Amino acid sequence: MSGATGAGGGAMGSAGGPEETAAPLLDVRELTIRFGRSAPVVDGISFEIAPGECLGLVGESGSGKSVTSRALLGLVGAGSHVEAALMAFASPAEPRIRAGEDHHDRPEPAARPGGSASHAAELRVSASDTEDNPHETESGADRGRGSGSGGAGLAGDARPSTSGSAGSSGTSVLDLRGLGARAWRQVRGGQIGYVPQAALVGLDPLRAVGREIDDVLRLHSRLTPAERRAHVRELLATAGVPEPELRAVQRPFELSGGLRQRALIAAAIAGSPSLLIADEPTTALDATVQAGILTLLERLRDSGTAILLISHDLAVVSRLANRVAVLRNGRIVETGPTRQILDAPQHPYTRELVAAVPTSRPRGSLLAGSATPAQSSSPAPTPALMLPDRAATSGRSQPPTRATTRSSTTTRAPGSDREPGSSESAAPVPAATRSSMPGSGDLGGRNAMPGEGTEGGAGTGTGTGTSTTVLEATGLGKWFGARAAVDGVSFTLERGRTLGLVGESGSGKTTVARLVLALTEPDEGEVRLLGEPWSTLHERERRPLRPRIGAIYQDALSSFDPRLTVGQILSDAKSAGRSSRTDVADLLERVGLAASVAAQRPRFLSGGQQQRVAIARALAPRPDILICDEPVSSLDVSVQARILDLLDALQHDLGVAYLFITHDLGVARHMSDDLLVMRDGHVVESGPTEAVFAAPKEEYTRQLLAAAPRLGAYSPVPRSRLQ
Amino acid sequence: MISSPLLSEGAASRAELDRAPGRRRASARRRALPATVVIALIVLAFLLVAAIWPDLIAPGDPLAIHPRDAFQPPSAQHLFGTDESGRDIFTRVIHGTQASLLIGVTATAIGIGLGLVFGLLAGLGPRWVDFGTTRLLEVMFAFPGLLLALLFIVIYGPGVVTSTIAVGLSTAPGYARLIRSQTLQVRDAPYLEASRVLGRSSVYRLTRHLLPNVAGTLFVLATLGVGQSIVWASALSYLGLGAVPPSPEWGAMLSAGRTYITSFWWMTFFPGLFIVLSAGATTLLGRGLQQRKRAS
Amino acid sequence: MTGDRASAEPGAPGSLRTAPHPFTPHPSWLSRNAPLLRWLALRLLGVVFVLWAVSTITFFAIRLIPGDPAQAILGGPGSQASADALAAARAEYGLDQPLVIQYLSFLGRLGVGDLGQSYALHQSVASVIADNLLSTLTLALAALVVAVVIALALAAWSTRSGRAAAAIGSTLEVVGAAVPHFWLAILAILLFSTTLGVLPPVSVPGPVGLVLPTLVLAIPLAGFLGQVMREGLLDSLSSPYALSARARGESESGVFWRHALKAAAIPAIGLTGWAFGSLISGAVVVETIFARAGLGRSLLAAVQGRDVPLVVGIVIVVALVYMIVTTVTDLAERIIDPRIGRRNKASGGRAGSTGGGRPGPASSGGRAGRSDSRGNPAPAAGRPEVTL
Amino acid sequence: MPRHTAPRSIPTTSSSPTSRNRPRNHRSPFRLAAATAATAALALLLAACTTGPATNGSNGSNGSTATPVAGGTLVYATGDAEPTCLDPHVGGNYPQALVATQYLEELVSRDKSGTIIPWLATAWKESADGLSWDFTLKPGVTFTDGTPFDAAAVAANVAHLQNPATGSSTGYLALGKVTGVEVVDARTARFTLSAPDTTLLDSLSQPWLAMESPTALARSQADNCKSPVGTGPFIVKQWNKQQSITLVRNDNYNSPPADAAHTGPAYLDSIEWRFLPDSASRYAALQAGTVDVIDNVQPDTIIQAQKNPALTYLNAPRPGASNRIELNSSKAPFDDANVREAFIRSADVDDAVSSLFFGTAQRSYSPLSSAEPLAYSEPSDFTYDQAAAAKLLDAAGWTDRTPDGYREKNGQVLELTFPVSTNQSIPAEQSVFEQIQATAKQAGFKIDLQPMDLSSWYAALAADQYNLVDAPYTKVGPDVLRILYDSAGTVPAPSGYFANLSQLKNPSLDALLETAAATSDETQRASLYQQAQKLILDGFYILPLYDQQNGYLEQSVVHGLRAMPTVSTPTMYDAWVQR
Repeated sequence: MSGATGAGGGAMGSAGGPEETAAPLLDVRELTIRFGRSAPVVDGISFEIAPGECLGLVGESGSGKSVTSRALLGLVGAGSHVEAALMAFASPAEPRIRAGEDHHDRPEPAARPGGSASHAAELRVSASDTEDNPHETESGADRGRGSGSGGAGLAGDARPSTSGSAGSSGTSVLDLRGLGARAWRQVRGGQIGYVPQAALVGLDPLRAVGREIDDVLRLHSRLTPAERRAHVRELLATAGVPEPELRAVQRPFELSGGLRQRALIAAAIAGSPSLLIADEPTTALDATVQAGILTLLERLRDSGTAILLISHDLAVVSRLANRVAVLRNGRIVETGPTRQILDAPQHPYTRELVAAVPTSRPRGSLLAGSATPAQSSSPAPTPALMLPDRAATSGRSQPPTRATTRSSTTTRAPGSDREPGSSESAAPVPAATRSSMPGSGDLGGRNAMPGEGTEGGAGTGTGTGTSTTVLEATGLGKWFGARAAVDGVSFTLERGRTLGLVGESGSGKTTVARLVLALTEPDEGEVRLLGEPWSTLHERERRPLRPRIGAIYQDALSSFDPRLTVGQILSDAKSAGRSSRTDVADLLERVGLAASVAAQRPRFLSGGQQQRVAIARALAPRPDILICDEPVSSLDVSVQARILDLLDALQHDLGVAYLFITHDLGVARHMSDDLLVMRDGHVVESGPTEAVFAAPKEEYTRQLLAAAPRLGAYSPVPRSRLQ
Repeated sequence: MISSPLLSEGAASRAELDRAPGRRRASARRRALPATVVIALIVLAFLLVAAIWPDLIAPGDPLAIHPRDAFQPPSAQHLFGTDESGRDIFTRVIHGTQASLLIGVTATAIGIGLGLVFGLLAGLGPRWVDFGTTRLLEVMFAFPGLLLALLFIVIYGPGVVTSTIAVGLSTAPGYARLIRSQTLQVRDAPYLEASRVLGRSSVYRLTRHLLPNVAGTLFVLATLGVGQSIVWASALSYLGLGAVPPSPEWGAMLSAGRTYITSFWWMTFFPGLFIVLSAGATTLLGRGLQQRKRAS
Repeated sequence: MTGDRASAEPGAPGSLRTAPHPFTPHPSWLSRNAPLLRWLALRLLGVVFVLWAVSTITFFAIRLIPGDPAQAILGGPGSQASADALAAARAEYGLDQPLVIQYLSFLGRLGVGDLGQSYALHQSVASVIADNLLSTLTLALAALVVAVVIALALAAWSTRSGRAAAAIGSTLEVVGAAVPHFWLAILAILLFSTTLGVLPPVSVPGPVGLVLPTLVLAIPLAGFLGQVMREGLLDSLSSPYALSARARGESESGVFWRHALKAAAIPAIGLTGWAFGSLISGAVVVETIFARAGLGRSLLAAVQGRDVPLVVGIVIVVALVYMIVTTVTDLAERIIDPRIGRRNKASGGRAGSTGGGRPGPASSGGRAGRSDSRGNPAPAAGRPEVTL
Repeated sequence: MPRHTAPRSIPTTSSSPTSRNRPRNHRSPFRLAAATAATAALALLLAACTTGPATNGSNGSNGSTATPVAGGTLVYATGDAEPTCLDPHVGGNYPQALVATQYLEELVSRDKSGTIIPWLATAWKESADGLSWDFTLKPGVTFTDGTPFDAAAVAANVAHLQNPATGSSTGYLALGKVTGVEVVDARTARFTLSAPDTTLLDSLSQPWLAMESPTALARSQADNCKSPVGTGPFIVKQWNKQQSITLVRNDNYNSPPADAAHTGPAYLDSIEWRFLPDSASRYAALQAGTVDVIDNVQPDTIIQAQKNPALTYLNAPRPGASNRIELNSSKAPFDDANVREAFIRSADVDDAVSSLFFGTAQRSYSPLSSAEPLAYSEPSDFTYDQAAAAKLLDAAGWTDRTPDGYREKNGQVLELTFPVSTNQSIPAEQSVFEQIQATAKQAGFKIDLQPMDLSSWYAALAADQYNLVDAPYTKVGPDVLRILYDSAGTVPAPSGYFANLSQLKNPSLDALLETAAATSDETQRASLYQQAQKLILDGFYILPLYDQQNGYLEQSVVHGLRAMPTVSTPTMYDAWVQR
């Protein structure tokens, strides 16, 4: 099929006419998307994609990435208004697979006069939706309830208006603004493939995977069922799915996440479209899996399929995209070749994003820039002043090689609140914590002598500092049935230090956490807390000790009692509900949240804020140890950066020891003094973080490191773009 | 058992659906009540008044007979007409509200009470208790619909009390199963674990977190249940196994008026209408609450 | 959803159930369906157990009835049976035996399908049931089918035709669910028989006699089914996989028939057991009003006449049928959605009991993408066992 | 036209005008489909059909002038309880009589005027001392199982009735004075009596004393209850419990009563005898043409039916006792005559009857049915007078009042248990009771109406758990008084039923009735019965309401249906249907 795409490419080349620069496959001008009467979610963005090119659309939640991708499929959803000066798609007149239904949409001018004439053909989407409230968050658009019928209802009468008669020249340019329902159905899957964001739920749980792929062929080809069956197997194979014939008959729940994603890609390319829209194709996948998927997409790109890659993860984008467009609050703030964007980001926001990527940012460096207090809802007393000293004075030994990177990245820019509509504090928390509030004072005080606190903070890098062991696990083992979730895991954790625990899902990280928290009894080995027996105790005896060890989770929200307000949660945590309002205020302040948040319910906070509340709760009983189970995995990169900074600062002030569990090597490297690499319940490798990263001993560790996406793995920009 | 399927948390994902768009929508939803719920509330308010102070709406004795103006069609002075003994049907229906609602509520209370006992036992008790209780429920479920009720009635004889208990009894297994699954879900909820990590005693977790959260759903179940209980109880009265004429219980009125259906439709129509009203209103309200609960 | 999360938690025991190791070699049909078969076997055992329990309960329950059973046996119109007549009856029915013996012989007779003699009908209970079972089952089945059709049509229409339709649809369903059978029956007779005169008000042989009873039984049921199906449909239509289907160029009706329908069917199927229960209860009323022979009517008569053996017999038989129904529907569910068997028990009771106590597939499918309020895939879905 | 109920249809009649009166072809799907659309057209048709066969509401048998059509099935829907036994010897209640009339026959019958006429017995002769009667039997009559009908058969039947094991109640009481039957010869049966009984012929004319095949009687009672065998025009073919009884024509029938309209076999091929306890369904079924004849007709529907040309009402009040409420005088509070009178005075029956029966029922002031020539009325005893009632109760010492206005006497509430058999009284009647309950409440009576099914009702009576009861008792002739009010009537019959529910034990009354029964002089007999009735009425033992309502609504396609002048049960022998 690569041959086929090649032909398509050729056709397009010829379509381009004489001039050298290939005609863009997709040309979007001033695309604006609004829901209801609210402010536009996407605000006049323009971009174009050349055949065989990969454009990376980077942005955080709510930046309007997904909505944009939907607009290109006519699936924006209910009550939406999509306007554009131009939405031209150079579609091959003849689909590379013969279309099932009569495909020749007779070229007519868009039925609505203004349609193609006026430069803003507004597509009203008839809502089959029961509610069409405006929603700006990505997830809001995500719901896209009835969006299909929205598509069906698109300017119902409008027939596809194509300039140039079909067939006569190699390509005809489709005006995506004026397409009728049937025409859209031809485009979707047939000419524009879509790899949905929700990799794990993007397949109908009740149907065999093969059927889903088969649908595409059924819709866009005249193949006989038998041929299709064969083709489906081919496609699965192409998508790198092992044992395709088995997988084809299996249902999604029988497949791993990676396989599901591959199946989805197989479905997306089944119609051998000339453009592939991949919306967060690797989110929520393990590093190695992610790597695999990216390689696959790479192959597709190289075989001539243009890709619109949408991601919040710069690292992912940098791996694949020839060019990057940085999207923020529905506007493209910067666009250009990947290399240029990464090396010399112009726009502050871009810089910030780049900086926020923890990958290969060693311990102690700061990820998040500061925000102008104006935009942060919570009082952020003079952050700018505090930060540099901290960054500078933190006497942590850094490999000189890193120095450059650091300086380049820690350059502060007048960044601002990254989360539209949220009151996520941009205040770098150290400020808050440093500011000598009574709360913080006594916190620091009771924990250890301030001296020790800083000392612990400072000494962690070298590990030479005199530090006491707060947590000690010896030969932990836990079996579920025959399978060993954890086997022979031993480690020690010292006050004020961070032990990183990395590994892919199923490696037993979480089980270790549960064992350490004494939520499950080990079948083997023992956990000692502050030198005292811990795992061996009875829950009753354990209870008085519990305040010494806290935990924060990936899904902070679900760890809050839905009935309680933030205030209740915190006072609850501090002293079983008997603590005063001021305590709560202090706690909130300490994690950089406004006291006003106390009155709210967690579910109405942003993810970052939720995590902050979780941290505040964990700190309330003033623990010596904090178990952090993937605390930032589901957060946007900039938010993640600030949370990490917060944790860093808190540790520095309070000398809390972290057991930091993550699947993200970058985060692990950034956060931890020592590293523990787990696989299938066993510790594969352990040692000082930098050492492990510098010279991994084990093969598996090497694989992990290799798989980990990092900035700077640029893809060459294709010729056509270069001049 | 005869609880309604809506008592289930089926398709709970609507919760996510409503939650997905995030705080903005959720809060919006918090403010605006759906029209249906508003209507339901109005109807219920009316019924409540009718149940507590019937004389406010319909002064007069529901049992007072005026043979001379029997079988009057609905008119100005007899809104719903009169029955075979010249009793004003409107008055009877209004005064019957108390009996009917009481039966419905009591039955639901009995059902939920029993359900609570078994459900919590199964949800919180040790494995073997759970096993035992679940088996017991399986058995109870094998008496589908009114069967349990009828069996109960054949043992203790017909009457208002027995029929009420019977309905309650036959709804109990449904509630029990739901409460059990609710309890199990809440018990495994991360926030309970979090509370444990904070070193809270199991009693504390039970009383401060688990029970209140289970109670939340319970309320919804109750509202949804009352409607069905009313319908079933009235069905029993209609079959002559519950309240007996001349008591103005709706089901009983219906069965009395049934005789005259071909000549005097209003005798059956209005009591039935009120059954539908009350059942429908409670259901609508319950659904509304469900949505709101999920929205949050 | 906590259930799901728990089960997706790599360490949690749930995960072993939730996701098999993807590297299973090509398995035979048998081995692939081994869990299903095991479940079926267990289930059948359960049926036997429940049946035993039901008959035991009823047996001892009727011993609670005040008064001398022998008296009841001879209780024709106002019997004043002589002492020796009573003694004879006791001997005949073994009532003079100790309770245990009676119980055992009761079970024994049950084993061979002997349910005793009806007091009122002077006829063996078995034969009474035999005469009536079929007509009731026919009625119930017809009603079920009609209800499903109505519910589906309504849900389909109202989920796809805008807000007004949705509002109308759901209100209709709620009202339908709230209408008592007997009232509906009366109105139906009034309309179709008395006013229009097109349908017989009492059952007559042949399909015509079935129309009104079926309708009356079906409408309230349709109300319930509709409400549940709507949930399923909405979830499915708004699910990510529906989106990706559309993105593949699937038409709306394609999405509806290929994806949504199945998803909506699951909770509905789960309801069937419950539905059967409500249908039997409805049959008590409907058969009485339409003077249609059937279990329901016999049951009512038996209850009114305190005809204990008949009541017990019918109860046991209905219980048996009920369990057959639920077993079949459960099986159907598990075949349509194999995850059910594997899903965390916490997330739902047996199908049919309270109707989809367990979230339907659409919900669990839709949930993962949405559960994080910020569009990031939920940890539940986000961190499956990945082995590549 | 094809009938859903007919085993086979009669095509020839499918175009008969009356068949268009009502849509009845429930088979044709087209009919069903088109039905709703065709409603308007139907309405027109109905309007057009006002020129149906002329109907004379009183004595039914419409169009008896037309020539009978043989064949077809008649669907009869009864609202009476389904008998537990089809043999009226066992127990013996009206539901049994209703259906038994179709397949069993008696020795004698009565004509409209009330004179005894021959049936299975062609002649009879009372001995001088009145202690023996000789009956000459109709020759050549055989039971439908082939057993010949002869004196031996008669003897067997009497023996069966008097055998306690049979559990006969009505028949047993009627034969109270019969000591046995001698077989004089095959065609002569001699009844021997313990005392002269002028009412023997009346008694023998009742269905409960019908003649059944001895061979059949020899079977187990269960079998005999399922399919009793008689000499009647129809044969019990099948009994689907709780559904219907199928009766088929007895093709070699040759023993119609003297007043029958024709001889030889019946016209109808078969009768479907359906049990439709619900009066509304019953009437709806008649309207819809699902059934041809219904009994236990609701007053309001009678009124309606009279407006409907397609329906005819056949009014046939039952003989014997009037419909009355008995006051159980055997226990408090009704052991006190004042309380009885107080109750009767406080009960406003007239309004109830007029409002509920729409003038279809006449208020009765007599223990006997107006069908009985010797009925004596005493209206003055039953004037509605709350004041008087209050006075009487005060006199009786029921002076205290409960909060809700009921009277009390040393802690005892003035409470009356009133078991109501839902099978034996139409809803309108139950409403009458409710209204009495309401009016009596004003006087301070607390009446507990207890609707219950027949067997529970019998049980309640047998257990003497009642203060008030309405028990219809149908018997031919004034001798019913003896059964209902003779002290002997307080002793249960083998079935356990005792007829004297007011538990009136008055030697002088017994004597009166005794002599009346033995007196053959009409005038003297009349006065004796009058005294007896006066005594009962003045003692306030009963509250007469109205005649036992009994009537049949029939489709005008039904012809020749008549009620037996004996106990007003319908006979289908002369009936035929024209479709």
